[in-house]
Amino acid sequence: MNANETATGKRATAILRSRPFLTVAIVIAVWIGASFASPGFGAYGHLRYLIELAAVIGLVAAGQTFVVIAGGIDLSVAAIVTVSAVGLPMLSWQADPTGLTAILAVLAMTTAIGLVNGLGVALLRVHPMIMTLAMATFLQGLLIIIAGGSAVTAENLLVKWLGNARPAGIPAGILLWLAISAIMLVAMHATSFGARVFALGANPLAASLSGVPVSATTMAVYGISGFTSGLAGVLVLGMNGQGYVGIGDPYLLASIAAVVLGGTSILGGLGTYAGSIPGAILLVTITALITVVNASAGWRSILFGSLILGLLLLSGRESARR
Amino acid sequence: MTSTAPLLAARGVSKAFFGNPVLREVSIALLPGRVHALLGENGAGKSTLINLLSGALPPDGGTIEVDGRPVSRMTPAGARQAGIAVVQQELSLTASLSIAENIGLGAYPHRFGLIDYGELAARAKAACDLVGLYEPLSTPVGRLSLGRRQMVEIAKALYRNPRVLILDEPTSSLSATETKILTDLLEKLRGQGIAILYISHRLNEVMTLCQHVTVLKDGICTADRSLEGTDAAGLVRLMVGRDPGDLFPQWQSSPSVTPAVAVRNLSAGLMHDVDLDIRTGEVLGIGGLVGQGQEDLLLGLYGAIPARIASATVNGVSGLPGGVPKANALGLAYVPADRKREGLHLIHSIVTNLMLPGFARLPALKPRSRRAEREAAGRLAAQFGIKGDLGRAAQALSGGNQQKVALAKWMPHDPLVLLLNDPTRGVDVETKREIYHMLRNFAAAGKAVVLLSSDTPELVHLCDRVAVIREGRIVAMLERGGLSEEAIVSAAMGADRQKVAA
Amino acid sequence: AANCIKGDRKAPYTIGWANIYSVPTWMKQTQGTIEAEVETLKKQGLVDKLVVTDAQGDANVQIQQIQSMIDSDVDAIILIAGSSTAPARVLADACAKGIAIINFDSLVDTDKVTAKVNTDSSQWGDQAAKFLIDAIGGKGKILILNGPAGVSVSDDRRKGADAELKAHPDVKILAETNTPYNVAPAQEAVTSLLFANPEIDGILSLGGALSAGAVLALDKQGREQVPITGENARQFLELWKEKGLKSWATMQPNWLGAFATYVAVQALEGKDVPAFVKIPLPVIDNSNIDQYLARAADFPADGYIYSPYDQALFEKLLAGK
Amino acid sequence: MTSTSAQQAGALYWPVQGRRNMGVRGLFVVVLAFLVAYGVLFPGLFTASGFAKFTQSWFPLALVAMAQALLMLTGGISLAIGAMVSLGAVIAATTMAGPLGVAGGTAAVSLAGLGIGAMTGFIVVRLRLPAIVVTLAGSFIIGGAALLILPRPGGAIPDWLSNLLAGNTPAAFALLVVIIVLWKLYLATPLGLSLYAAGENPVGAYRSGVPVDGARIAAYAISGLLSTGAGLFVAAQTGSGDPIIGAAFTLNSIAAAVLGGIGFLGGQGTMRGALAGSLLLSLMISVMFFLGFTPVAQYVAQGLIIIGAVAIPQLRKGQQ
Ligand SMILES: Nc1ncnc2c1ncn2[C@@H]1O[C@H](COP(=O)(O)OP(=O)(O)OP(=O)(O)O)[C@@H](O)[C@H]1O
Ligand SMILES: Nc1ncnc2c1ncn2[C@@H]1O[C@H](COP(=O)(O)OP(=O)(O)OP(=O)(O)O)[C@@H](O)[C@H]1O
Ligand SMILES: [Mg+2]
Ligand SMILES: [Mg+2]
Repeated sequence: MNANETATGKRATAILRSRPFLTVAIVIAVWIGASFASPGFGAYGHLRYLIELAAVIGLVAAGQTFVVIAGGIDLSVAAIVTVSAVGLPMLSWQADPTGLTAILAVLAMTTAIGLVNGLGVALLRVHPMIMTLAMATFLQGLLIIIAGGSAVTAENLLVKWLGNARPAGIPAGILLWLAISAIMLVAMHATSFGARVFALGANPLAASLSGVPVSATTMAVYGISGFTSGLAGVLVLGMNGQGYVGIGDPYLLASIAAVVLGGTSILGGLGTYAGSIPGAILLVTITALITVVNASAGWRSILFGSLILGLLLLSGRESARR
Repeated sequence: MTSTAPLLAARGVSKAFFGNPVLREVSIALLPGRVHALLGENGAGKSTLINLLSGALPPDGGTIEVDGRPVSRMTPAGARQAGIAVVQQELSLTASLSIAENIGLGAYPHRFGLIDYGELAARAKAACDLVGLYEPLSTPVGRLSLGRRQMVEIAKALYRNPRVLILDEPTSSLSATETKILTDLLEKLRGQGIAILYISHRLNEVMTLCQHVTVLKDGICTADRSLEGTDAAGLVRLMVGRDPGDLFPQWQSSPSVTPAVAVRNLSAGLMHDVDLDIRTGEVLGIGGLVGQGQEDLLLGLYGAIPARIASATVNGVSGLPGGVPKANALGLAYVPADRKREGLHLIHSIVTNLMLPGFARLPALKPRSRRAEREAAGRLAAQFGIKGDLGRAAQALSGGNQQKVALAKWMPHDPLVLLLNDPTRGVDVETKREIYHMLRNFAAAGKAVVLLSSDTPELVHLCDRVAVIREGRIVAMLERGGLSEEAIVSAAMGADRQKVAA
Repeated sequence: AANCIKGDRKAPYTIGWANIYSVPTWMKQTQGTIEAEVETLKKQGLVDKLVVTDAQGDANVQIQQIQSMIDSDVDAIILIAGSSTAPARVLADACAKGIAIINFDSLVDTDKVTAKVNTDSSQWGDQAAKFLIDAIGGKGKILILNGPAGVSVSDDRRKGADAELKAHPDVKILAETNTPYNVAPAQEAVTSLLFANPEIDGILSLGGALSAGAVLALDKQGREQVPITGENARQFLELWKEKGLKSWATMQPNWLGAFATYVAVQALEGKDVPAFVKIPLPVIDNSNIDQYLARAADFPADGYIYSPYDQALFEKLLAGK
Repeated sequence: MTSTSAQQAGALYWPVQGRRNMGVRGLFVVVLAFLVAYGVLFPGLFTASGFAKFTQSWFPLALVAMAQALLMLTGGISLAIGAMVSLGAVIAATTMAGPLGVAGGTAAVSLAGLGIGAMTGFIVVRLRLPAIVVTLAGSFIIGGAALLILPRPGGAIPDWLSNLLAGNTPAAFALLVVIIVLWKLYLATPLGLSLYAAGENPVGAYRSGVPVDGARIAAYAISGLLSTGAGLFVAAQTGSGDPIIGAAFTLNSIAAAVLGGIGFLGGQGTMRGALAGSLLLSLMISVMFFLGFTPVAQYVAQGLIIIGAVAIPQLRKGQQ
């Protein structure tokens, strides 16, 4: 009885001290502070909009979190988002009025791009940074060919629905994010696959000697990253009504920042997507905050950096490794 | 004699990690010209004590004294100036630097502010000669086997011409031959009036080398006395607080004729053209000087490094496994020697470490049950005597306990062939006994064990046969009847080449 | 002869097109006009080759590529600069080699070029401000949307608006933002600004994609559209019509590329070309927007509907009329 | 006595160097092939001015690659390299033509680099915050400062300095040689070699008496100096300042370092590798130009080249 109580107490303090929780607390504190300064900022509609924006970053960060935990990094996510958002309208063929087939086709393509990344990292032993940077470069070349050619307005019902519908008052994008988050968290923390990813990132040599299928796991995480980036591209297309070259650009740094702000170690092996979720929300919140501040571009940039640094000081101690 | 002041001493020092006391009011005094043994089970606090003595950690209470004077804040640099050198249990080497640069690290000779490579080469060479390290000084340490790295670590301590030399399990991955070199050397240094603190789980070494012993149990000093008139059993009694049984189990040889693994003309890494049969029901020892290719033999069989063969069968399937997952599926399991780099995920909890081979083999999307994992890990921990909170990161475990985790994690999978690379490295005597029993029971149950060991008595008392390896070849296959430490050592040295050939 | 021209180069010429970044749609359209012009000039035997580089947005790489063009001895370089200062020195080297240099769109602060061809960014800002202030009746609260900070073009457009804004102290600037010239970031910024500022009377936007983003932001929040300035981005023009906006737009015509190519060849042929060819800002308003939208299908959905051009226009511009 | 000691030094020093070359041999071959290709495609490379221009376009990338490699050797990283380059450029362009003059301007640039670098190092090392986020935040702060100093491209560098550093002189190459020699000297000091130890086995290094924190903070300071120095050179090369000129250097510095075999975990790789990586990135641009690649082909080839430069040596290693 007594022992049970202390165990619960221990778990409670562990949760209270955890990075994801701290990040959530910081987000809420920033929201409260900002709505005192500018009442409109804290309006329900605005916060909902911020979360909708965070959904895109959050989707990209889902794959990125997997990759980073596995000890890699994916620099091709921005290009994949763009390829998805620009490529999808070209696939909207008449036969399927819902548009689902086109979405599935695009997601299959972006997942395949991710798998190629994984192939390069696992089999060619190319450093993830180099492999994914090169992939991003390839995709830029591809974009010169495909972009601007035909109309790229989204005539896809499902895409439009995703970008604009609000079932039960909640934007469909947020619902999509919630669903993907649940799947990702389960895959990460409640399956053997997730455990393999952590093992791979913490010590690839030991993981391999313990029988972890290293190549397959590596390919899978990059495949997931391609998939979630592709999904983010679909969502962002729906929200904007139109895809354009460069639409994915903001999501590279944002996804990495969300992952590390959420407490995942960039060295791999430690972390959780549960941190990247508030990390993404924190990021859009700070961006919105500096947007409404009336100051010169230089000062706004300084303010942005200082906020990140300040929040990091509150939450970001790294424990020693090795 | 006894009135000489201690060169280095700890007076009533205490230390706790995250509120868990590890040392409680421990005192120890190192006298010149004396080899002082520090004994205790895994996790007793030995390494922590020497970290306090060498300034790597500050004590929570108590004082450290050098030449009888308390030092207010000891640091590693200060310790070096005071003539204290440490051979760390977890090696302090940098893989990308050369042997010489590692030996000099933190104490480079310099001229005009630059490292004096001439002086460094000369002094590093002298230190290497003392321990019998003959590799070119420019070799990056990362290319050396664990045993050779251990020698570099020792040379690094000697390079500093210490007055006080602290050795934390220096022989844990050395074979009998290298150990002999080291004990002779320590004997000589003692004669020169150096104070030596010696930690080892190999009690016969302690018996031959040391004059005085301090015993730690759960962070408390339980004995501080002369070794005179004590035998190995007495030492164990001091450590565990009860009468020890025999270290090695009694057993009947019961190998079958059916080989679990049979390879012809295997070449992998340093090994070339090896023919080997591993029979079910036997413990097959692998011996030899360190770094002769023994490890590559195991890794080649395990599918972890590329291997060429003329033919092979593994548990009835022909061909060698093409990769570790396949090897696991065929019932092979491998326990590496370098637990930090190859065996464990130090930043992950002990539970996850213990469960990892399971995660690797179960279907990828199979749901995990944390409770079942905790229970399974708890059972393994109890079986192997792994101490500590299983939810904590493996890096918080003492060296010996880490080794137990690396071995224990395979047990739930009931492997048919265990490939063990120095599995008792750094393991305390009680646990060794348990491991030995387990290995023999394992063999008795009709499975096969390959035991690569640097601990020669282990090979003699535990194995049905011992393959001795030199320069990438099996130079002798000693059967149980002909097993002795001398036979193994001489085969390893190449003394009886003729005899084997005949 | 024109600046930099030594008269020792003979047709057919090799033209180097030093692009800063070829991926955006505006650039792709511009490249299209250049290629069409080159085809025409090839037929006339004046040009035999077009060499294209893409600096991938990096001004330092662009310098290196211009250097390579000099090294391979092209006859003319047409250039959109990645920085208004950085290429100055390498251009001086090119000029000294007698290479015709026509700089358009993003200009370099140097006179060591044959000619610069551009609309007037400052005038752009001025006219936009005039329209907006007029449209909101000389007073009210406005937002200013501008392109990236630290870039001359956006800075010039913004500075151009200053005089008008100062002259109307009743026009209150609620906030200014800098975003890339893209729809999504502008939409995000304006959404937050709308929440923070319940009353907004007008939006001074200095880029077409920015305007589209702003209109979408207003629309998504169900707010009434306000007077807004813009550019000839197809998406914006379509929104204008669809939402019945009170609006005004101008453009940076893509045919600047074709024109620059034309000017380069003219200069090489010994024609005297002015050091600065100022392209009058075409204005789109309610009177002519339908003409633009009628041609919309010929342009990419995320592209720009530029005004028509032909040889006669080029000759007229070059003659300074 | 001295001669035997020198002999011994050589006997240790040169084999050590040789071993370090092994990891980057494949890259060296690729770079050499590109150099040869460049020479064949553009014989003007072997004239004084051709060589000068070629080294000038490589030089700033070489500096930032060194700046990044230095940090990565200690297990750190910086996403603020590009902003530091911009800051160096705007400080140079706003001070040198003014009362401070070239000497004062150079001092200001150096102090800014060392100071900001050391401060970053302090935050990362002493406050134990993850380098990647600290420097990400730093990139916004430093970039903002550059915008405050020079809100739009402008400023000026005295002509003579531009001509000296980036005219038809091999000054850039000479500077690079000096910097490499200084680096070698730094590596030959105990603090320098400690970089590797502090990066790879910080606990062991600390226990060996290495000033681990000091070595890491010093690395950040030097890295800052190299970055703002690259900014100064860019300003001289272009004759003016631009507050966003450095943006692309962040990713390129990392790419060059990783291409050159520098690992993320610290202690892996050599500076010569990073320099070769940066040279490849720079050479690639010119060689593709002279091969007449279209932009699409440039993108595709660029991707293939950087993958190939890493993968081919790896595959050969795997086969052995
Ligand atoms: N950095 C640390 N953080 C937390 N706990 C630690 C740390 N270092 C050691 N411990 C704990 O302190 C205890 C003593 O460890 P120590 O390494 O001193 O044991 P040891 O006697 O050297 O054992 P072994 O024979 O296995 O080397 C162990 O229980 C260990 O888990
Ligand atoms: N002949 C020599 N004898 C002794 N010492 C030398 C000799 N030549 C150079 N040294 C010093 O020894 C140091 C060792 O560093 P080293 O040359 O290994 O740098 P490095 O890391 O290999 O270079 P890089 O990183 O560029 O590959 C050098 O910095 C140098 O100053
Ligand atoms: Mg220990
Ligand atoms: Mg080096």
